[in-house]
Amino acid sequence: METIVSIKPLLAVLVSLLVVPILVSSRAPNVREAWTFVAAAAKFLIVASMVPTILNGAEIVYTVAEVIPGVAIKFRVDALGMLFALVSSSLWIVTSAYSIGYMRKLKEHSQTRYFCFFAFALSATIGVAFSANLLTLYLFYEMLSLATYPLVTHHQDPEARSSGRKYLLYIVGTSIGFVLPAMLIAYNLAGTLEFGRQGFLAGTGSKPLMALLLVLLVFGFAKAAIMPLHSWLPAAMVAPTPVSALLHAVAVVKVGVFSVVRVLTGVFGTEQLLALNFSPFILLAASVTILVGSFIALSQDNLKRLLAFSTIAQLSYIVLGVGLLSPKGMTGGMLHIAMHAFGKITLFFCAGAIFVATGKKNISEMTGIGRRMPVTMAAFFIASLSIIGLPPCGGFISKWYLVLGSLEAHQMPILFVLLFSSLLNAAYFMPFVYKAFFCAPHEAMFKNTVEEAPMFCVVPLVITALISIILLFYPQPFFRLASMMVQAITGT
Amino acid sequence: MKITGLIIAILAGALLIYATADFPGWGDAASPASTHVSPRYIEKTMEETSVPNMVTAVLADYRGFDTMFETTVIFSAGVVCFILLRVFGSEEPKESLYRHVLTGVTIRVRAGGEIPPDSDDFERIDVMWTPFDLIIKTMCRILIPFIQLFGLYVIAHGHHSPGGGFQGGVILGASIILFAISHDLRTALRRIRERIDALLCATGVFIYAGTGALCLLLGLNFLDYAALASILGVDPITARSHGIFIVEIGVGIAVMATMIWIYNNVSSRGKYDEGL
Amino acid sequence: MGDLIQLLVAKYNYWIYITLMMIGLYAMIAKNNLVKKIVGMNIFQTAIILFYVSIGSKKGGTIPIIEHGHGAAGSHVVHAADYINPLPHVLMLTAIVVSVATLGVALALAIKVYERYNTLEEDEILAQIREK
Amino acid sequence: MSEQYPALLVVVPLLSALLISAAGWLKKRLCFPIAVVALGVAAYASIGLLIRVLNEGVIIYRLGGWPPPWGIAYYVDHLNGLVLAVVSVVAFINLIASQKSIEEEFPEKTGAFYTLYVLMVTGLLGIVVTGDAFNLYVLLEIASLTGYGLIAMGQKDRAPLASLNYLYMGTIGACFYLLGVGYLYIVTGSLNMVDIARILPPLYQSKAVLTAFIICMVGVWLKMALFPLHAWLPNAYTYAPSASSSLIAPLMTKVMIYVMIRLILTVFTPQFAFSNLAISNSIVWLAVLAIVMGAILALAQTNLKKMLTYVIIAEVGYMVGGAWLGNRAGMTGAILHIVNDALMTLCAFMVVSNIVYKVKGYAFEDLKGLLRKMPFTMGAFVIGALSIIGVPPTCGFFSKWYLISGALKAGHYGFMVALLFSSLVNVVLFFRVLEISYYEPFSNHHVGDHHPEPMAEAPLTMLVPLIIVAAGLVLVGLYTGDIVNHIIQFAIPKGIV
Repeated sequence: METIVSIKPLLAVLVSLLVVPILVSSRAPNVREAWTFVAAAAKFLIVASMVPTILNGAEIVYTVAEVIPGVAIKFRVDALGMLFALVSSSLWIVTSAYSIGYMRKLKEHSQTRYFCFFAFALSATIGVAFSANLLTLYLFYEMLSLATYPLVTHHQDPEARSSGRKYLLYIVGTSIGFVLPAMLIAYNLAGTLEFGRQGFLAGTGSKPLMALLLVLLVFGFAKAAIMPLHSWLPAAMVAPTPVSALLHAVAVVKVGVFSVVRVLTGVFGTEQLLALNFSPFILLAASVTILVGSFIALSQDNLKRLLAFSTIAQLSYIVLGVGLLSPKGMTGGMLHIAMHAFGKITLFFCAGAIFVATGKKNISEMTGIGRRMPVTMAAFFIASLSIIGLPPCGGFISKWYLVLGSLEAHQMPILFVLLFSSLLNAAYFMPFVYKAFFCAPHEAMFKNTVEEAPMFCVVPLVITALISIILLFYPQPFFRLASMMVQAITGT
Repeated sequence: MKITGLIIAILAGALLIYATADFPGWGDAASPASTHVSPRYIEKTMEETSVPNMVTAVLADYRGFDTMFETTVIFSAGVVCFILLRVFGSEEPKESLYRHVLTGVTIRVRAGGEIPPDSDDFERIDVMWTPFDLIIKTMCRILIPFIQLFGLYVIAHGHHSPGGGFQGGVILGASIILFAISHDLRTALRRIRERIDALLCATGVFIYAGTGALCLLLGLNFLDYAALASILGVDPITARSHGIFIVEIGVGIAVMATMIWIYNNVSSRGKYDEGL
Repeated sequence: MGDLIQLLVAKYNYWIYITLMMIGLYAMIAKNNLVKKIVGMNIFQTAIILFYVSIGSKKGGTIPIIEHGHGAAGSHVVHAADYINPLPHVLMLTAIVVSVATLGVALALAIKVYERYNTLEEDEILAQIREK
Repeated sequence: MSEQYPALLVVVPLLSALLISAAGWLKKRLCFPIAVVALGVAAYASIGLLIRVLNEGVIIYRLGGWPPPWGIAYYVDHLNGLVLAVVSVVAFINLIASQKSIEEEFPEKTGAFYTLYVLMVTGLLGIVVTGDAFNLYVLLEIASLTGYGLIAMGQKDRAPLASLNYLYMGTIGACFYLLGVGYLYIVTGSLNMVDIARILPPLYQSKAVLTAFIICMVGVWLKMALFPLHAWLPNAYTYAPSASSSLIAPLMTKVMIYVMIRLILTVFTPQFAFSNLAISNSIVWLAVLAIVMGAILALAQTNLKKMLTYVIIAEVGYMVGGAWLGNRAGMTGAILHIVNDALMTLCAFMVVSNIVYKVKGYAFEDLKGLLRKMPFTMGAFVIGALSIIGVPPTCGFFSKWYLISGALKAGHYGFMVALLFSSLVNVVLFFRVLEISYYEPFSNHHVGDHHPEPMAEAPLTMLVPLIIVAAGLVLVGLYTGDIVNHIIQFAIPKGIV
């Protein structure tokens, strides 16, 4: 395992920050959006340029400053981080395209602020992905919470205000109330916060203390939306759809899950978790979230809220997979970060596109929309397949590995949970899709004239839909990265 | 409030009394206070500074730095009183009262009206009942020069007898304040204008601090009067004595001017009218 | 009893200053009138000054000025025991000046308060503030 | 010249204060430049001093050339080297930032105001640099007297009374300190801190020393407004003019904290304070009380400035508690927090003075729509708020980090909980302010323009220093490691682990 010192991770983080002043100063929208694209592309290229190194089994390290003895603000790019960074940075490009179409069509106010904080949020996301220790991760985690607040409350109306309160209360409250003390206790136990192969807390404290830390850290990263700390996510759906799409389907929630994964693998270490036999607890929390989330999703009429609850459920797949502590299960969980990201962002894009084109938010008002927006709804169908975990979509792979993992770990209940939740997913997606296309003419609510959303909206969602199909047949490099990470952790 | 005050006061008192148990008795020549640091002052002052009055020597030389800031405290108090109270451009009243000194007749002058210029027969008064007391004024006129002379003596003779800048300065200031009380503030202000007075305050402290800075420029530490020897053309010991004298003068000026300044502002609430 | 008398006699200077200090402190906290508080403040400071000066005293010591010391510098030896300790006096010169300065500032502030509220009774002032 | 820095540090501001007051009568235009030069030189000297201390260790400067304990001596070590740098830099930045507001508020008394300003800085620097217990008292009085004046210049109807109450409390505090010094003098016969520390050990059991310690502490606590001795602070700081409050609020309490730490570390050694007396635990609980009460009272406020003053009271609790935890981490946190809190408070109060300068008010309803109207000011406010809340990478996080780990090491979980609690309360406090300025449309009854231009920022002379300070908050945060490893670590005696 060679480590290469390079400034690339820092650049990857900073590139979108550096563009912020330009965005602020640029008067013309076109210039502004051009620069957004430049930043997104640059970010993606920098991240991508590191992929080969990582695939060769190396690690890229960069230390910014040692702030506390033994703890530095430090970046380390490993397989898992690379996987996450790749997903989010690539999706930023499509999302910026989509935002342009969306925001312009709806003539949203103060778009400059919007794009600035979007760039800001992306920096934080990449920072989380590349952070080498708990402090750095915490730093960027908080940065993300703050950067996303103006995006969530973009409309600045009373509804946004109350949801914003809820958002900040859950996210910042837990991070200060749970994560910070846990971090300090951990530091005083271990004297370091560096994510280790076996977890830096391995064999430092008594079991009760470990249990406390586990609870604090797993629930503390409330962005993972593990129940009962999930209700900020539906509330955050007041945001403009692109925000929901990238942040609440990909960046923010995935940052939460990613942090939890880091905690499980890097802080506690799988051996220790197995030794202490904490796995059931994690699995329980995850399973409950999956099932309850899916059930609530069934009852939703507002499309975005439905997607939100589906997200809550899907996120716990990742926790579940890692919580299985079996190689295949972890592979599946990590893969699901990518698979779910592409699927879910497509769904959100579709919801947004429908809203842009028709102004409709509720499923009950969308009967027969497939005739008006065939492309969008086709994409929606593909993406929902991916979420349910059926071929021909990437979601199938990750779910397949999860199933294998549960078998490997001899956790039959989990197997049941997985299959049953897949049924639930189908149950809340398929009727809508069916009604959209094959409804009786008299109950169709739209004329048959095809009238799609603007190009900027449609192209991105088509792309992401296609990608989530491609991922089934060519899951590289994500699969490779995930399995590398698992190897690194389990040493097998 | 009264109860709490009582409790607090008693607690503090009890604590302090409790501590006195370990104190040396009164006037105990063997107490640490009289044996650790002070003996050097007593025994060495003469040969180190050639000032017989140890208090003056310690005040202005050994601990001269304290004293400089002590003067600064007075100065800042003056500035604070000024900045708090002084009201500029207080509008002239509709009509002003004048008293004809010889007859004691009070006359009203409407705004714009003029009393005969450059005549000492009239004096401005603010209220009808302002008393006119010839005896007091005359006595003070006679006394004040002697008071001031004494003040100068106290400053100058601080080396050899109780006294020094503060005491002398206060006496000088008191003489002017006496003048202001016996006559009225306007008359006193005609003797020492506000601006002059304020400048004197600064000058006094400046003399002190400047002397110290001069020593610093001459290559020794701040306030190390020995450095002045090269300028004054005397041996370092005598230079110290002279240095002490210079700063005492500074202190005197500062204290005098500040006393007057504070009195002016406080007595007339910053309006600079008749005053008390 | 006897030794208590002894103690009192030996250290009555401290008792006096402490009593004064308590009076001053009480006045500062309990009095309602702002100027009375200022008076209490001065009593307090004076008490401390007395305390310091009493530290300096020495039985059989005279004022710390070497008589006809001028001219023949150090011609005759000076014994520390013969002179009282000059240091507390120096310190208290400073303390006196400080208390005078504080007094001046306090009076100026009191005048400002009086100009605004036409009273120096604290409770009346607070009442006026409250009803605003 | 550099060996004269300790003297210059204090003397240059003093002399120039005199020049300023003269200039106030002769040529008003000169006042500000002189002040800037004076504080600039002071800042330069203090930083030079800090660097020299880092290279050569403790610097001793004999004033008047007399050897201590007979003469007064300045001792500059890592502890006060650091604090000196902070004090002088903060004062310098704030001076530049507040020129406009000063000249707007006191057109004809600018000279006197600058004089007091510079004198106060002189006093604060003197307090920090001196090694003589009594000299400290004199400079304390200078700082206090000028402070009373600076505060009383504020709002006509409230400031004088607030300042007068401050004066009562401050005088009691200073007198207690003076008494304590007297008690020390009577048993040791010396006024020099190091000398006292040398003589004290055999006297640790003496009642007089104990009493001296207690009354010194009480006096200092009065001055730093440690709950429940805080009553004077909120009004005094709230009704003071912008320029004064943004000078006094960051510095006065911090300097008093420094004095407390200096008394503990140098005069009455830690061994006496922490081991011989079994009071440190209860004092930490007092600090906990201060933090909690400060936070709760802050919640009850309806105007920004007063809210901040209660935040200061809570912060004082942080530092007192950290210092009294009696272990290295806690003491590090306390000293680090002196630096950070000075900067944080400066940032917050400079924001307030910008707001006051533009919208003539600091009540919550005056803040409506400011996030759009004064984006840079409010941006700086956000950073300051983050730092006070304790979000990385702003410096506030790291001092809090040390404080909490100190609490953990000392096993004092109450203090840890209090710190987390106040962080959460701070989130609420500042988030409330930002919500108002973010959601509500701009409307102002003071200025009266209901259709304002989209952006009306404060003038650059106020804005640039503010932004520099805000950036400083982050930079100091990033360099915490260096500050601790190269400075604070040496400021704490080996005895404390």
